[in-house]
Amino acid sequence: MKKIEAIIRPEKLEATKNALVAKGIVGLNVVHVTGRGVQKGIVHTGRTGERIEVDMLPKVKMELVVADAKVAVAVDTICQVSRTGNIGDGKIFIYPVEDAIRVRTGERGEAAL
Amino acid sequence: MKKIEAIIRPEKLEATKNALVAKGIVGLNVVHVTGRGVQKGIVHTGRTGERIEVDMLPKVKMELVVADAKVAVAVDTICQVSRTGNIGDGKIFIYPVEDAIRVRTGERGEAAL
Amino acid sequence: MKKIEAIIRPEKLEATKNALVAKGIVGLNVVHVTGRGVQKGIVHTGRTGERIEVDMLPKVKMELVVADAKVAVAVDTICQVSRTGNIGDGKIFIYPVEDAIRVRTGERGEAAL
Amino acid sequence: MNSGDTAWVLISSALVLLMTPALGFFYGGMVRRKNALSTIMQSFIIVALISVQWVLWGYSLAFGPDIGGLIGSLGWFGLKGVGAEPGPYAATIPHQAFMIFQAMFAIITPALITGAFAERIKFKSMLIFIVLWATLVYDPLAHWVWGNGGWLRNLGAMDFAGGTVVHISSGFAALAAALVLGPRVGRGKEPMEPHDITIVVLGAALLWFGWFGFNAGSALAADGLATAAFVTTNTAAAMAALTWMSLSWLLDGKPSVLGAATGAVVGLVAITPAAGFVTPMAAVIIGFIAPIASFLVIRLFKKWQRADDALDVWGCHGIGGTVGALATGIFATTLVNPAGANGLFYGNPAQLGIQALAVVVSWVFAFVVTFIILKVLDVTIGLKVDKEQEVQGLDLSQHGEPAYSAD
Amino acid sequence: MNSGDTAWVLISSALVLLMTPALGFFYGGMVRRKNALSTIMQSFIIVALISVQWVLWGYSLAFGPDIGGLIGSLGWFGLKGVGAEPGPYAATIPHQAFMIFQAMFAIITPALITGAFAERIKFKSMLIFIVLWATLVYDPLAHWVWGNGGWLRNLGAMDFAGGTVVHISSGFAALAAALVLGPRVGRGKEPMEPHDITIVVLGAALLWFGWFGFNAGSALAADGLATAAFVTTNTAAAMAALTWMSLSWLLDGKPSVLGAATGAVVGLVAITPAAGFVTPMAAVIIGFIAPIASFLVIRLFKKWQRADDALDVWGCHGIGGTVGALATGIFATTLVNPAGANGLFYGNPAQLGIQALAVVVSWVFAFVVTFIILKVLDVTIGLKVDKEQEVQGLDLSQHGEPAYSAD
Amino acid sequence: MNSGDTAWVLISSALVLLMTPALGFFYGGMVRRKNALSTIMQSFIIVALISVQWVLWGYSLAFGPDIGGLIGSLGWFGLKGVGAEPGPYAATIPHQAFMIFQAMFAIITPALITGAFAERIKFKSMLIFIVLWATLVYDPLAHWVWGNGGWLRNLGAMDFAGGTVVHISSGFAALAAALVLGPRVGRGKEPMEPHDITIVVLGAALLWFGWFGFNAGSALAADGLATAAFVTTNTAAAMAALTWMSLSWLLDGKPSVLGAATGAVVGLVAITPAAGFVTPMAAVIIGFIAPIASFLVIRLFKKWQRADDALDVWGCHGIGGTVGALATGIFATTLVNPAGANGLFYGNPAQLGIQALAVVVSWVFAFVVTFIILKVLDVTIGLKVDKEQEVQGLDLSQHGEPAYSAD
Ligand SMILES: Nc1ncnc2c1ncn2[C@@H]1O[C@H](COP(=O)(O)OP(=O)(O)O)[C@@H](O)[C@H]1O
Ligand SMILES: Nc1ncnc2c1ncn2[C@@H]1O[C@H](COP(=O)(O)OP(=O)(O)O)[C@@H](O)[C@H]1O
Ligand SMILES: Nc1ncnc2c1ncn2[C@@H]1O[C@H](COP(=O)(O)OP(=O)(O)O)[C@@H](O)[C@H]1O
Repeated sequence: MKKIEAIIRPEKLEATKNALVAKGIVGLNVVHVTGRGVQKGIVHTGRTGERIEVDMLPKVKMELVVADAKVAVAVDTICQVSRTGNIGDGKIFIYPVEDAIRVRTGERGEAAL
Repeated sequence: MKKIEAIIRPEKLEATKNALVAKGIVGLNVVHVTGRGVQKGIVHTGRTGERIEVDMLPKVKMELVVADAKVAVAVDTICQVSRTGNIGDGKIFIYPVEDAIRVRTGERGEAAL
Repeated sequence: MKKIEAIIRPEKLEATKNALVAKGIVGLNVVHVTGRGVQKGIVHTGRTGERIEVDMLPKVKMELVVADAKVAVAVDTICQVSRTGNIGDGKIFIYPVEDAIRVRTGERGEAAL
Repeated sequence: MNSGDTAWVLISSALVLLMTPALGFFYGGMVRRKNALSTIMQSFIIVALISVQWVLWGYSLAFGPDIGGLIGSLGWFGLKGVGAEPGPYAATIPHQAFMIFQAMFAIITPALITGAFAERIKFKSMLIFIVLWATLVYDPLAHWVWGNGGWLRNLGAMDFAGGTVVHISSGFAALAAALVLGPRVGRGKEPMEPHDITIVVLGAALLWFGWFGFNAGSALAADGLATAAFVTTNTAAAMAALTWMSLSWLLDGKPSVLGAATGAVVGLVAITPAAGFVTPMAAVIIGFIAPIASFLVIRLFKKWQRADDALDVWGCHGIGGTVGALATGIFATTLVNPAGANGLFYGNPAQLGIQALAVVVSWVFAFVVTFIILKVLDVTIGLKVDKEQEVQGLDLSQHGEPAYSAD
Repeated sequence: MNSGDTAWVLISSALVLLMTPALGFFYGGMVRRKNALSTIMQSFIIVALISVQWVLWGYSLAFGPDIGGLIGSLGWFGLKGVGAEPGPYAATIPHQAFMIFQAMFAIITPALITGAFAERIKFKSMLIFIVLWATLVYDPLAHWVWGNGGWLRNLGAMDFAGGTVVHISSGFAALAAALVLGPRVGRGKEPMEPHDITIVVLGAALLWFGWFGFNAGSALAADGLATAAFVTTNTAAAMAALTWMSLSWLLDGKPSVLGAATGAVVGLVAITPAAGFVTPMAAVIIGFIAPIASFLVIRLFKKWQRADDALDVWGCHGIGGTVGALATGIFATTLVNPAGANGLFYGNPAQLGIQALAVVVSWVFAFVVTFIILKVLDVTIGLKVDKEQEVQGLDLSQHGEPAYSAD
Repeated sequence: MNSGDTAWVLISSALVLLMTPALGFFYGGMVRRKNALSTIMQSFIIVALISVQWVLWGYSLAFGPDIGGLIGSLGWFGLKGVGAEPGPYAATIPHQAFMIFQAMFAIITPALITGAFAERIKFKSMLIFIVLWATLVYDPLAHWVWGNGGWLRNLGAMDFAGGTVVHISSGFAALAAALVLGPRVGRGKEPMEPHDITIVVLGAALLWFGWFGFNAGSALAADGLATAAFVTTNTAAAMAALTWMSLSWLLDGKPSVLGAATGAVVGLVAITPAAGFVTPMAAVIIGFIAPIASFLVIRLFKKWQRADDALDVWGCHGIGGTVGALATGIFATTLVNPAGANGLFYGNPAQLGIQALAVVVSWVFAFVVTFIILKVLDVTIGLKVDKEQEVQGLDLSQHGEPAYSAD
């Protein structure tokens, strides 16, 4: 089992989620975050015209734990769907998972997903 | 040390937190997330009666880093308290942790928890 | 590659972020969380003077994935800048990362950071 | 007919109309996020519901031709005969102007009760309850106190703008509701904090604004009496906001904003029956006493877990209205209002007795009839949502709409 | 000159002024978070824009000395000759009071259209459109229906407070706008939920409050007629809120809060042309029919993906205004307003014909001229933001300001 | 006694009352989330505080029997002799109506200053400051300009609704406050963005609405003069909103919503002293000049890090009020108000001199006395919360209540 964390553009969330379902990947969580990367921040405007540089941009983080066999397809799907080709498309990180438990039944491991 | 991520029903948060304290597990963080799983989404109603299917449900994610010895009791406690037996009770995931540092003192490892 | 999760005081975020940039560490995400630790909670006041004990305090969690070589400097910088010396300064946790992918280009590994 | 008086009563009616949605925000900010919209909706829909009830039969029952001092006849059903000419209640304005001004009072009174129901009542049951309550409690009580021929009016009970009819009746109905409904899930164990105190203040501010229509409009003319009521209203609200804030500061170390907003409302409640009968200095005193009474009662009452008067309607309106009605019997003076009577401090202790009688009658009548209506509804269609729905929150379970969405 | 009438028209003007920002909140709560501020801004800035347009040339075009029944002359440009003495439209109030009261109508009408643009129009293009629309659609239509010498007025068309001039014109302009602008990105595929229904209710409540000025103020005096309009206004709004809520309940199982708020507005729209001509019981009927018509039209129309009338302006104002204008021809009675005429039910079927003519003229005129203005703007400066800006949201892309910040 | 005039002054009083909580929202939206409630509270509690101060001694000091042109006596302490009959200031309304209308001005003036304190003042010190300031700055200045016998009034200074008394006094007090308190922690280094611009717009809209009472109510009658003031008020606000928005657009590429809202308020400020003396076209000019002046001053002043006038009170009210007071001396005409005087453009340059004198006197008096009061308080009880409390935010540190909760 691996945990996939994908930080993507908020406007791509809907499409990405749907594409994952199409590939049989349902379970996931979404958190709204603000992120900083190569992409330069955004400028807000004050009332007397002053520039307020905001270095953090709104992004969404999708977190999904999947069986090892599904990692590749999940990563590919996310990349494909949420890519715009412009800086700021985001990152995917993959982490090891030691165990998973379904709260409702106590099932463990991949059965819990 | 392990990191435990428990995605549970928001209404169970209070009780779960209290139960953990009773077992001596104090330190943790809580994030509000929206999650998707087997549980089918929720239907919101528009003003002309149209159904708006929302596939993401509000959940809370508890994150706690605990000494290896406490993993079992934490998992058991969370399962017990936040179980309702209905779909949507949530998941617990366990991850390896390489190190922990207490910002205040610089202490490392389990001493930092 | 490691993932660094630093839970710190919200009021230290701005300074910590800037200090990291100065050390060449740019990419990161920020999530608002509420946390519980040794630090005792906060007391809100009701209108008839009753005490409402809130055990969770607002904190921010910074998440950054960095090359192994940069872990030490990131941790040191965060500790230095966000330390006040009072209980509640927060924790840093370090996790293994198996892979990273840049959504825009498909680059993998440290090249994706 | 006087155009100045008509303008004043019409704008006052608009001001009082605004109070009920304002109440929705005052209450809505105090509940948890998951119940914000349903709480606001309770007030909003009551505006609609009672507006219709009132033009159909409510006005006729309350103010129509008297039947034995107890109730108006249905002679004015559907506003029959209620037209553009002055009616029996005000000589210088159209009868319909008086009718619509009174409509706004009939609307806000049941809306006040919803604070006791908050976060757990079935929407459908609430609608039915409100129509029954308006018809069986509000309309008769309004007739007794304000209707031509009403028995309390004939006894000489004074209630300038609704201390008994509006505040005691809703406050004691709230007490009955709290008892019948039982506590919210988790009450006393989980923190149930107001989810947005800024809109509580918004609501309180709009209530204060609208209350000028409520009290000064009750003069039914733009004259010295309206002005006097305007001044006492503002003074009592101000004094009460300061007093409640100071109490929370003294007893807990911090001046509560929610307390200041609540105090203002309690001051407005307490001055309501007295507004057109007392001096500004009496208003200072009433604005000082009422929040102390409410504060202490709520503080004690909170311990009584069984009765979960979620937003303290009984403490604010029941107690505040009682203080105001009695204070009217103490501070009233014909120097302010020659058409009124003197109170205790102006040499007429009997007035205090009459006021006390009206208070006790209102207590008992509102409590008992409300209790019966609610018990009947509870047994037949059920009052409370089931536990799961309550935990999910009423916004989603009753209306299928979250108040706020993430995007 | 009458001080009561003047007070009433001035306060009514203030009430109607408040309606436009209220509309901003009503609309602003219905859009997604990223467009909240820009939507509120559209209404707010229209208050500023048309206030200036009106005192410069708008008032003169609409109400100035008649030219052939079609338009006012520019003789009153810059309020020349519009002073403190009564003018030709109201004998008991200053001419400027009539002018400023009418200004508020000229402001809210184009603001209503913005609901059709929502979430995708360029701010600059919107400003230009609004000035053109006010000058080329609103001012002439107002002249036809309300101006001395206006041809529809001379035909005997009755529009108490703006069913044709305000609601049909904005509703059919909205239809044209929805067609010219095309749908929002993601429409029909992504959930586009209202981001904050509490401020939708706030907006609806303030609209209801302000509408008393709109309708009862249109009597231009504080008298029995103003009172009658006040009562029908409140009654229709109430009935319509209940009706819409019930429809959503019946058809979907849950009573919609957004529906109740929308229903109230539709009821207010429909009673607008009828307010000073019909009885309260007719208002109950109008308040029952209008939301049913709007509800069904919107439900059917939603399927037509090409026209994305984002916040249902056409369904609410175009249809609601039509129902109201026709209902005026059915329920009007000289018992309520001797200066009016009888409708179908009071023995005068011809009035319904005249009303129908005024309705169709307003439909066609508003739709066609709006369509042309928008097409011209689209070809020249462009109407819609580009896709990236739309996805980012108008708050940031047009104004550089997020509505809400995290800290 | 005239019922129309009385209705108008009473409703105007209610409108002005609403302005102070509205100001709380205007300011509250501009601060960071952690200070939202405390900022709103500052305005709300000042309503309560000054309402009581005014009926006790404030009104008597400001308007009571003159002592040497400098101050009113305490002869009207506790409203002694201020009753239902007309008083010396307005012949057609009850004396108490004039008193309560003026109360609302006395309330909002100190509340305006709180924008300079925002996000760092101790609540307790603020309460004490406000009572002292009302007594030592507002009451005397109001007496000089408006009181019978006041020396500036006797010199012929014209201030229709409070350019000097309200806006210059609060604006220059704000400047002193900014200097004495020093900057907020992190100022100039951290982004300090408004946490909710929607409620800034809500506040601005309610201020605009209430300002009709402020300015048109100052006619103290429902007549042509009130109407004229109503029209100039609306026109200047509108023009100023457009102007400020355009400035931000020109200089930064994007039209600021916060700018439009601020511009409207500055326009309202600037027209305040002129409202009942100038033509609508002069209002267009005033509405054009004032926001340019404020905008530029704020832009320059922002660089001066030492003085952190957090919400630009000095730039908006101090400068806007100054522009308005001087413009009155330029554009005033007896054609609009025969009881006034002509200004420079109508052949009376002397009036501009008198206005300039009143302006400078107000600047100096407000600045110096405020500075002294604040320095004394700073040395004795301390003005600023400590750094930790400031970083935590005033909502929690001063009131123990978060504005918004997560649940
Ligand atoms: N090292 C990192 N650790 C965690 N998140 C990161 C890291 N680098 C970037 N991100 C996230 O990815 C987002 C996009 O990154 P950015 O470098 O701007 O674009 P791109 O990935 O297209 O080069 C950032 O806004 C941030 O949320
Ligand atoms: N694969 C997964 N990865 C991460 N979170 C998941 C995953 N599957 C489910 N979840 C989270 O757990 C919640 C409950 O899961 P669900 O499948 O609906 O119920 P149950 O766990 O009772 O079968 C989801 O709403 C989501 O937040
Ligand atoms: N075991 C833990 N797992 C995850 N987060 C923790 C843990 N312990 C503490 N935290 C986070 O760190 C914050 C500070 O911890 P606390 O124990 O109060 O102070 P300190 O680190 O100074 O001893 C907490 O509010 C919480 O957010």
